[in-house]
Order: sequence, then structure tokens, then C-alpha cells
Amino acid sequence: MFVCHCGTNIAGTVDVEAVADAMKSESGVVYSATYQYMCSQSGQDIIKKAIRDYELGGIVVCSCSPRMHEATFRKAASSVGMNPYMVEIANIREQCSWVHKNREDATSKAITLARAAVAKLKLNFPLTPGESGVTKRALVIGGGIAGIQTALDIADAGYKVDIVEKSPTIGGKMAQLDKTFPTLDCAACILTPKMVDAAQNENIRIFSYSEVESVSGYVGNFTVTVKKKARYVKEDVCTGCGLCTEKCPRKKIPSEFNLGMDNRSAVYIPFAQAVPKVAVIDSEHCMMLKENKCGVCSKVCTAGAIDYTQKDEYIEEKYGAIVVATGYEPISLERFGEYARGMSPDVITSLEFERLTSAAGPTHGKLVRPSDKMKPNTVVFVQCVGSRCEPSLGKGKEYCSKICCMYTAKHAMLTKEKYPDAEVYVFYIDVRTPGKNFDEFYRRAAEEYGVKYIKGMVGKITPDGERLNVSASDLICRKKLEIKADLVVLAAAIEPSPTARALATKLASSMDTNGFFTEAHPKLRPVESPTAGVFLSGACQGPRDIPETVAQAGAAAAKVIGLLSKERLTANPCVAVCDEEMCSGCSVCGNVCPYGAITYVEKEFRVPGGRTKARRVASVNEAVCQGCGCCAVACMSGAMELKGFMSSQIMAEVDAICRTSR
Amino acid sequence: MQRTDRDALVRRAVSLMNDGVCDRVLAWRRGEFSSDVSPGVFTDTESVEKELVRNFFCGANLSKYLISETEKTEKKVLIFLRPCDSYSFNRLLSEHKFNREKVYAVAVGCDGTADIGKLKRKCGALSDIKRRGDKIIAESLYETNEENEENEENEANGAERVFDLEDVLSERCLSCNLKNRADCDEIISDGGRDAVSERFFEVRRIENMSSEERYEFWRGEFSRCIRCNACRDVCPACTCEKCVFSNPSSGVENKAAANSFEESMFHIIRAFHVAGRCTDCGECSRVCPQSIPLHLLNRKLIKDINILYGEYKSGESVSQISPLNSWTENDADPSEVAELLERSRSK
Amino acid sequence: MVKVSYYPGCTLKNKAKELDKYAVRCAEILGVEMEEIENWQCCGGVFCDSSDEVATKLSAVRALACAARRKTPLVTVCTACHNVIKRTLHALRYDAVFSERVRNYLGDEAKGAENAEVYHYLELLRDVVGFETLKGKVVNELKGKRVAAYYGCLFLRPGSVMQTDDAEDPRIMESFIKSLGAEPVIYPMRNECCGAYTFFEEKEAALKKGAAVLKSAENFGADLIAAACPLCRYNLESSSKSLPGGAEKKLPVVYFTELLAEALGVKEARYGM
Amino acid sequence: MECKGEALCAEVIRISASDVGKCMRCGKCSASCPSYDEMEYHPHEFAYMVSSGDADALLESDSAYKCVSCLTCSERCPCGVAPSRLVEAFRIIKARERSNAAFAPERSVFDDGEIPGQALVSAFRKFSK
Amino acid sequence: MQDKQINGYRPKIAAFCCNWCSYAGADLAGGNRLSYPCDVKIIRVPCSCRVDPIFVLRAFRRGADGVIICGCHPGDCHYTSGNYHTRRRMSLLFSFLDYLGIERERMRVEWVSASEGAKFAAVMNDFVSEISKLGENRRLEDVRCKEQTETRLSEER
Repeated sequence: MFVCHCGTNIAGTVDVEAVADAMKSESGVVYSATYQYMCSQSGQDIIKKAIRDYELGGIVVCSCSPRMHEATFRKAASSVGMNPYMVEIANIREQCSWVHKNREDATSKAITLARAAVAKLKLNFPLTPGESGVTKRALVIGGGIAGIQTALDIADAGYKVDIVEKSPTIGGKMAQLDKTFPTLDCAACILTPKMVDAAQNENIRIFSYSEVESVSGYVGNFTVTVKKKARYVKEDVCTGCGLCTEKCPRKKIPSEFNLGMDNRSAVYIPFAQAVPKVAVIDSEHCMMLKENKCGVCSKVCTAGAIDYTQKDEYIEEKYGAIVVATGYEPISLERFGEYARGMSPDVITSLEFERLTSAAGPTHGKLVRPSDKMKPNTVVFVQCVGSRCEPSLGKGKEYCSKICCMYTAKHAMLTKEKYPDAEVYVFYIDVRTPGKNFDEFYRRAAEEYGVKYIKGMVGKITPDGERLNVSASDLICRKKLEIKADLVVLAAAIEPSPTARALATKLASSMDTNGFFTEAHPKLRPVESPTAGVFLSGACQGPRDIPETVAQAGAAAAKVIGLLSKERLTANPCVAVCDEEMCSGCSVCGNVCPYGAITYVEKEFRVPGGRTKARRVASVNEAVCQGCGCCAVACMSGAMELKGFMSSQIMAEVDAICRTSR
Repeated sequence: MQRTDRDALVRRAVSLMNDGVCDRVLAWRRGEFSSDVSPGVFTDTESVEKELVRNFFCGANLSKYLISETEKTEKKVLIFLRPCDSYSFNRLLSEHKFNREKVYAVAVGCDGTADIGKLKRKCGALSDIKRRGDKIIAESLYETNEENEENEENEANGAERVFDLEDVLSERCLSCNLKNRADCDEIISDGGRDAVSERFFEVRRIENMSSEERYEFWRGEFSRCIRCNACRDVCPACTCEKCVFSNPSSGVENKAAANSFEESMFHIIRAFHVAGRCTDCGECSRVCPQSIPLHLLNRKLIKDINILYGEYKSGESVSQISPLNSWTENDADPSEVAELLERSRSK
Repeated sequence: MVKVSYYPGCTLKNKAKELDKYAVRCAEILGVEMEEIENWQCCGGVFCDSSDEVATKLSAVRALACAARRKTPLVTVCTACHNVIKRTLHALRYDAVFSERVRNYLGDEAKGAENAEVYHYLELLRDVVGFETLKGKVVNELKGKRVAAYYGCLFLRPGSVMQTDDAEDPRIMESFIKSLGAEPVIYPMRNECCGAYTFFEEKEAALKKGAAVLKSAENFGADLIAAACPLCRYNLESSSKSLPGGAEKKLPVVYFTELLAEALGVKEARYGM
Repeated sequence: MECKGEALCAEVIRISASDVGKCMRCGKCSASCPSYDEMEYHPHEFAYMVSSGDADALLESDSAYKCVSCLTCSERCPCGVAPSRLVEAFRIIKARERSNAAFAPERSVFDDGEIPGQALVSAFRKFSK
Repeated sequence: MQDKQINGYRPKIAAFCCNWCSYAGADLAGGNRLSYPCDVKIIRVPCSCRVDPIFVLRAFRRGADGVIICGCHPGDCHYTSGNYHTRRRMSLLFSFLDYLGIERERMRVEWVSASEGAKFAAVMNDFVSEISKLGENRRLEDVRCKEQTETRLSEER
């Protein structure tokens, strides 16, 4: 028993000598001492010496929170041959001396806590962590800029990486952007070389038009089934010549890449720089697949790549680490009827604006009104549409979408660049520009380009003849504004990809209330998910811009490389264990296990009369089990237990705590 | 008097045994009087023909016996499943308690079974009982029951008394409207009852008491418990290899309740362990020698589960997962549960 | 025949008798029996939007309790009454302090009020009768008429309480108009306020707002405006009169029930072709 | 009862049960207000002034009576603040300070034989200054 | 109110805290010196779902006057779904014990995240004051356990 003063942190309120004295008379305690700073080197030496001198079986340290120094004391104990799991901490600082003022009360509570720790320790037994190997291959889910960068960095370190991308090409949202802030360089110019790099890197395999079907296993040893959706085009044969797309008779299908602002054919290549540059047949619209009529593409394809009989293919692969890079989507603006999205095609979202200004877009970079293809003379930008909303209202998102202030400034600038005589308004609540060269960029829009920034949200947009009437109020001038606009651009909030939720379930990875993946620690472990072996990259974790995404992608890659470079991993030894004699194989534990760590096996047991009987019993995979203990509670007979937190141990603590007088 | 008469059961049992499909039959065995029927395992056709009985007193749920009986034979065990039994049957299957391949399940209809306690209170020892339409005619051995003394008219009828069917049915049958849910090998008949009383009426009555009254009520009930373990042994949900009450490291090991806490503890933990798995077959109350209304504990949990997590009937299918082993993101918070239940009660 | 409880409200018994009459007659044709609840009182005309006001909402509580006792949904035709009643119901259900104070005032009279179900007549048509059924019962199709629905405020707002339809982009009245065979006109001002509440104190402002609604409907090619609220109709008509131009140029403002009655052949055709 | 300063704001918050602390000053309420031009103080200023603890000017101004109670501001508020309830609270406070309702409309309005009853009732209850 | 006796009566409170959120929340309360009565004693469990109803009964048996279980907010469980199980189990347990006439107020589940030190302290203050109002737990106690403790303690003195 070692009682720490922690300077005056503990000793100031708790009579540490009294605690040590009281514990001397506790049964099982053979040594009890205090020291100024137990965690210091000399404090640890006292512990080590006592363990040796008294041949202690276990120790209790009354000190700060175990979250602080449990590891320190365990290490000290194990350095002199004691099993580290024979160390118990009584938290008499954070949960005693710091929260209580009365010395007598605090001391008596400290004694109780020490007793509880002793009671538990008496039932402890040495634990040894299990070990497992590491598969030297990583999986990256999502082929946007985050996924591509992560894969490139991992491949660069010499490890194999697979990218799974749900759409027919990698590139993600960045491929749809025109220019990037704050440098205004063209998104395609910096992204497409990376896409090509990824395709050509011999360590990288790209599964495009594919989805993660199921995930099993654990850190170092994941088994993932990838569903490669039938694209009805042989990927290795297609040359990407595009002849089939020209000849296809079904041409009136809204293009996903151009957000429905122009059309594509039923067999299509999403865009010119697509990787892999291979056609795909949309089975919902293809006449051949639907009604067995047509077959034009097959006829014109000189390479013979068209295969109408292709089926979904399932590929199973083992991975040591998984990186989630599922990105974001703009929210649906359905609930914002006041902004007349449904009434006029000239009310567009920012992403649509990107396509309108992009040279590869539906207008070849000519910024015109979607309704009549005329030049807009007055353009209104509305920020924060659906961001920073009270979540209980169910209309928008609570958070700031982070990227809108900057891209709106960019859009305003681009508009002015194309049409210097145009009137450009930006309605804002706050302009947030915390980034390198960000505020300078925004100021340039306002100062050099003459973009009119007005503080105040737009109330309603109403079609008025061919134009749009924008009702707003200028909060600084206390003036109602009615602006006749030709084009209105809404900066829609962004949200996690709709596929993320199901993926999180498959990965047993947690999400926050907004559906973004949670990190293991918001400051100290920002690219790791709480689930070991699963890492996070890009906007799947929260709104971020391209520079941040790329930085995070690199960080995630570094973590993956660190993991894959290990030969063996040690596991947490506090895992569930099944007493097979008592287990009745009822499956209850398996039903509640969030990790699928429990399987059932038939085993022979001796029964009275010298015979044996086969019985179904639970078996815990120690490498998969994370030690939550849910199964131990679900088990009716008490056959399932959690090492380190056995029922008997917890009950011993309960008893010790409730033993004190009233 | 039952929808499926005894002879049909006997005929099927005998022919299945003669065909070598089954060598064990789980059914009801005749006792000395028509009212003392016990569950029985028949291993030869002779005893089937002589002793198998299907009447108004066949209360026992036979499913649980499958666990031990299927182990004893290489052939199949024949079992007759009433609608209520089929739920226990499914539940046991979903917990892998027996091998379905080794069972020959036959669905039989049911009109309900008598509450022997009720009948005995009404007319003392019974000698015979008949059914005429919706009436039950009971013949008692003696005429020493209270009601007869008070009512001279009845004395004129001698020992014969007439009751409405519903007056002597066991409580669980009054609120039963179950249909056979098991995947049976054969159906002899599959009719069940229509509920005539509300299943949660009694639970609600207790809920409406004050906290003190509830405490006193259950104290009174539990204090009668003699820890004979009949409830546990008969319960088709209690199938642990080793019961938690016999496990010294569980912290609740206990053979006989020493004081009021242990009396309550046994029943609280037992009810909680069968929660979400209990099929409300009512066997616990039926076999309790002290007439403790144990099913009202289980029904409370069933009722809460239905209100909080949606209608759920344990044993409805083999693949179902107990609401206690599942969850949804929008489950009620413990702090709002009281109010939710209160609101549903006032509706 | 579906039975419902009917709360007519003062205006329908007074200045808008026709609204009342047609609503009841048409409902009958559509298989709904509207039984007027006994001893109803004026709803107060306006819902007092405060947490501590009880007395002005008691009349609505009584109406709700009465419908709950009859175990039939409570239907109103007047949008203003509907707004008061529905919001009172919401407060009863979700504001514990309010509902307790109501109980203190009314005792048993308020019993069960929170369990009542409330429909606007249009919701009744949509959710109980069904617009498809309605379409089948139409005898005089209002073909070729371009009708602009005017929602105003009370029918839609507050959206989270009224839950009539999407408060910013509603469709219920347009669907109704369509089922009568007329062509609905969707125009921006249909859910903007006409300002009728301030008619007495700020007459000019009210007329100005009403005129803006009329102008918007006219710009989008409406032949007539259908309203569900006597207050709106009065203000819009007054606005229409105050506008310069001849009487023949005025956009007629009618109750939606008048159109319904015409279509079902209850009323002599006037707005239809 | 003289109600001023912080006490007035507290009373407004109590009556309206509106959480003015949530206001992020976006001004969507004012942008949506059909009576903006008639008002001296606008919906967002009601929220801002009440949250800042000095709203005496609102009690003196007749802006509250320019409001048409259309609830658009509350409907569109992204923060769930409900400016319309704040405005209503001012009307209620004034009404409660008066011993008698002082509704005195111009005689002429009664001559119009078509005024719906509810218009009068609501004017008495809510909009009389 | 902290550390002050209420009518001379000191309730005994057992608090089960999950390691990842609530225990860290309690530590944060300590770090910020937010006080709460010392009658609250914390037992660390990996997840709130490790709390068996048997532990709750055990605490009452040994004379606890109140039991509180703290876990991560629903949706934030370190083990993804543990607290969802806690939520169901404890909802049913509390309602069931209430049905048996045991005061519902003696048991509580609270969601306290690692960042909610202030909430932790506030919850504990509130719970202790509520238990103090209820007084000693009489309906679910094992008299023998109590006598033993009290005689033992008096001997110790």
C-alpha cells in the first residue's frame, strides 16, 4: 500500500498518514507507506524496493487518477517481476482531495477507496496480453483526394494498398471543382496527376464502382469482402475510346458528374480524366439490359469490351489496417422552401456553380443562367444555408461547414473576373477565414474585386418574371433590401456521405450525432478511430478543406505505416472469458457482442457415469474482444466473465464502499 | 372436451412408434382422478394407449422436457404442442437447447385448461368432470365446500355442480389468443382460444397502487416463498447449464432465503434473467405450491418491453432476438421511462 | 359515414354563414358527418403566443375535451380557429405547466382534451376523404380556371406545431384545387402574410400587404384566389377594392368551400365555367 | 409595476419562453419580416436588445404593434429563437400594465357590414395599443 | 451543501462510471475542483454495460441508499453500443424495482462525457440531495449485512 501526497494536492485535504495507518490494519496488507511524489523516480524506487523486500503479490497505489499514472506504476511493478495487472490504483486526488474540502470527510473517503482497491486486488490474478500478427496490406475506403493521398503515401513506404471507390472513377468531389482557394489554381491540374499516379503505382490496386460488403477480424487481421458492382464493361479490355458513349441511343440521362445540368448516355465515362478510364453501363437506363433491345455499344466496340452478362463480383482480401475516407455531400435543400430551389433553375448550389464555371462543365466554363443561358448581371451568394442551425428544428446542421466562406469568396471573385460589370452580393452571418492566406483572399474579393459583402441572412427568394427577388435585411445599415438577381448561389451545408453510417456499423466504428466518424481523441489522436486498426482521413471526420484533408491523409498514412511495420501486436488482456463448464451455449453473449468476438463450438464434456456429452459452448476470440463486458452481464448463469473486471471483483469493491458507517 | 380428442393423439403416437419414427412420446399422463394429470414420457405403445390423456386438466408445458429426452434416444421424440407450448418450443430452439432433427412435433388445438385451485375452492375434492357445451359439470367427492353450505339449492343437485367454462379456466387461458407458431411436422388441429380478458389487467392493478402498497403486496407474496425452486425447474426459459444461484462466484449463490432481501432477490434476478425470453406460459404460477402470482413479475417486464421497445412476443419465431439483447438509437432514456409508462397507462 | 366533431366558430355563424353551410353539405356528400359540438364558445380569434397565458385558451380546451369525449376528431373550417385549437392542443401535450394550470381552471371539463385529434377541413379532405375520392365525386369540373391558393400565416405556422404541410412550400391547397378540375397557380406570396390582424390600427399597412399578395397572384396568371380564412378573405377583398381600376378588373377572392360546393353541385356555378 | 432594464428583459424571456441566448445575429427574421419598413425596431433587434439586457426602448416604441403576427420570423429562424414571441411578450406586458383595454378604433370600421367577428376579437385582445 | 451533513444523515452512494467517458468526467470535475458530497464513491468499470443488475442489488443489500450508473452519451460509447444496452437494461430494471415498491428515485442512469466535469458534479450534487430527502434505504437491504458492519465498525473503534 503506497499513499501519495502529490505535494499538497492530496495531502492538503487528505490526512495521508492516517490513510496509511488505517490500511496497515486491513487484512492482507503487509506494508503501508506514504511519499511526497509516488510517481517520481524515487517514489517508484520505494515501490520497487518494497515489492522485493516483502515479496509482495500485488500493490495498491493511492494517488491520482489511473488515467494519469496507472501505466507508470504498472511499468515500475513489472520491472521488478510483478505482473503489471496486480497493480490497483485508488483515485484519491481527482475523485477525493480535489472535490472535497472537509479534511475528516476526505480522509475517511480516501480510506474507503483504498479499502475497495485492496478488496479488488485480493481477487486479481496475473494477466498476460495475447499477441497476433499483422497483414501487410492496407485498405482505403473512398477514392477522393483524401483516399488517393493516403494510398499514395502508404504505397510510397512500400506497402500494398487497395482503394475501394463506390463510383466508376476515383477523384471524388475535388474532381468536380473548378479552381481552389486561396491560390486559384485549377483543381483538375493538381488532382488528375495524383489520380494517374495512383493508377500507375504498382503497390496500389483500385476497385472502382465497388463497395465494402462486410468486414470481420481485428487490428492487423481484417478480412474484407469487396463487392465489385457489374459495370457490364470488361475493365481490362476497354480502351476508353468513348465510341460507345457517342453511339448509345439513350442520351437523356442527367449526368451525375455535372449535377444534372447536362446529360450523359446510358453507357458513359464520367469525365474525360476519369481513372480508370473505362466505360460503365447504367443498368437502370440501358435498353439492352432492361428489355434486351439495342446492343449498339457492343456492336461499335472494336475492343469487344462490352459484356451484358457481367455479374456483381465479390472479392475477399486480408488487410492489416483500414482507412476511412468517405468524404462529404452537400445537404439536400428540400427543407428550405423559402429559397425557391424548386421554383427556379436559377437558384443553384455552390457545387453546381463550380460545374458552371469549370471549363469541362456543361457550359464549357461560360458562366450563364441555367434557365435561359444568358449572362447574369446580378449574382447573389447566400452563405450558411443549412449550417449553424438549431438541430432540434430538423432543417439544417448545427455545425459550421467551414469551407463555404472561402469558396464563396472564390466564386464571387471568379464571377467578377468573368464579368467585371456584374453586381455581386454576398450575404453572410460571419466571414470565417482562419487559414494561411485566407483572410487576405477574402479581403481581396471585397477590396479589389468590389464584391458587396452584406451582413444579414436572406429571408426569401421569389421568382419575379425572369429574375429573382431576394429579400434580405442589411443588419448594419438597418435597411430592408430587395435585390433583383439573375442568379442566386446557395452555400449548402455539407454532411457526411450517406454511405458512411452503414460502413461505420460494419467497422464497429463510432460516429458523432452528426454522422461524422469520431476520432480516438479529438486532440491527441485525431486520425485514429476508437476501433483499433481503423483510421480516418478527410471530411468523413468533419468538414475540412483541401489543404487540411491532404495533411490529414498524410497523417493517417503515417499511422498505418507505423502499424504495418510491426511484426506482432499485443492485445489488451482484460478480455472476456467463458467458463465452459457453466456455459449453456444459448447465444445471448454472441447477440450482444459489438465486435463479433464470440463464436460457438461443440465440445465434449464428461458427465456422471463416465460418459461424455457434446455441448455447445461460447468461445471468445481474445484478439477481437475489446473488453466492454456486455456479454458478462447478458450471460444468465455467470459463465461469461471479464478479466480484470470480474463480477466478484466489482462486488468486492461494492462491499468495501458500502461497508462504511453512515 | 378438448378440440382434439384423446384418441387422435393416441392413434398418431402409436402409429409413429410402430413405424419406428419415434420411440419416446411426450404427453400428459393420467392420474388417479381426472384432475391430477402429470406430464409423462411414454416409451411403449401399451402405456400410451392406457395412460395418455388429453383433457381439461392437461396444464403442463412439455417443451422443456425435450432438452433431456432428445439426449436419451437415437430416434425422434414425439411431442404434442398446444399453441402456447409452441412459443416455448421456438424459444428453446433459438437458444440451441435441443436438436430439431430429433423431434417430431405435432400441433394440437386447445380450448384452455382448468385452474384446479379455482375448482377446488369451489367444490372441494373432484371426482369427475364433464363438459356440456360452454358448461362444465363437476362432481365432487364430498359436499363440504363453503359455497355449498351457503347455497341450499345446490345441495338438491347432490354432488354435481355446473360452472361456466370461463369461471374455472386458468387465468393464462382467459387472456390467451395464441396461434401455433412452431414449424410442426404435422398438424392434428391448430385452433386456439380467443382472449376474453385483458392480459395486463392485474399488472395494471398493481401499478396503480402506491409505492408503499406495492412494497407491502410483494413483501406479503414473497414472504410465503419456501425456495422449493419449482418455478425455476418448470420454467422453459430457465435452461442454464448451471444456475446463477448455484454459482458460488456469482455473488448471489443461495439455496434457501434467509431473510426478506434474499426472498426478493431470487425473484428479481430470476424475472430479469428470463426477461425478453419468457413466453408467458404461466407455468411458474401454476406449479407454485404457495400460489405466489409469479407470472405477474414476468408480465410486468413484458408489458414494459412492449410499450418501450415495440410489441414483442418471445417465441414467435426462432430467429428473433430478445429486446434485452438489442437496441435502437432512439430508445427511451431511463429518466423518461417512468413518464412514458405512466402516459401509456393513462391512455 | 365517418363521424367527426365540428367546431364552426363565430364568424361562420355570422359573416361567413355560407362557409359553414357548404362545408357541412359537401362533407355529407363525401361521406363525413359533421356534428356540431355542443356549447362551443369563441376561440378568441388569436392564439396568445406566451408561456403564461391560460384564460384565453380555455375555450379551445373545452372544444378539445368535448371532441375527446365523443371520441371523434375535431374539425374546423376557419383557419384562425384551427390555429388556436391546434396550438392549444400542442401546448396541452407538451407544456406540463400549462396543462396543469388548465386542469386547475377547468377540472373535469378539461379531461381527455390532450387526447383529441384535430383536423382542418382541408386536412380532412386530404387525410380522411382523400383527394382521389373527392375527384371522383366532382360533378361540375372547374375546368380551365386558374386558381391561386392563398395560405396566409395561420394555416401553416408555426410549422412544427401545425404540421399541415411544408410551411415554406405547401401543396395541400394546390392538390385540392387540382382535384376539383381547376388549375392551381403557384406564386411566391401564397404563404406571406396579408397583415389582416392589424386592419384596425394600421389599415393602410394591411391594405398594402394585401395588395402585394393580389399582385403576385395576378402576375402569375391567376383568375381567382381561394382562401381558407375569413380574415384573409376580408382583407384581400378590401385591398382589392382599394386598388385603382374598374370593378371588372378585380381578382375575386372566394372561400375554398365555395369552389368545393360548386364542383360537387351543391352551389350554383359561378366561378367555374 | 414599473418594469425596466434587466427586469424587463427577464420578464420578456419568461413570458415568451424564448431562448434569446441562441441568437447568432443572422438577421433572417428581419429579412423575412413583412412589416420591416413600418417598424422602428426590427425582429433581430428585439432578440438582440432583450439578450443584452436593455430593451426599454422597445417598450416605448410602437414597433410591437406593427408586427402582423405572421410568425414567419420564428418559422425561418435557424436558431429556434422565435422573435414573434418576444414581440408578443411586449404587447402582453403593455396590456397587463393597462387597467382597461384601450381599444378605440375609428368609428368608420364598424360601418362596414362584412368585418369578420374574429378581426374585432383579435384586435381587442392583441393589437390595441 | 457539499460535504455538509443533511439533518445529520449521510447517504451512501455507489456510482458506477465507465472508464472512457464518465470516469474521465469525474476526473475533470476533480481537475476543475468542482465539489460534490464525499458520500459518492466511484467504481470504475470499462463500460456502463458491465454493470450487472446484480451489482445494483448487491449495493442495496450492503446498505447503499442510492446507486447511480454513468456512461458515455448514447451514440458515443467507446464500444459503440454498450450504453445502448445499459439504457434498456436499466430502464427495465428500474421500472421493475419500482413495481416491487422500491423507490425509483434511488437508482439513476446519467450520461456524462469526458468533457462534462461540471455536469458530473451537478449530477452528483443533485442525486445526493434527492437521496437525502428519501432517507435510508429500508426496502431493499439485508439487515444482516448492516448489523455486521455496524458491530464490526464499533468493535474497530
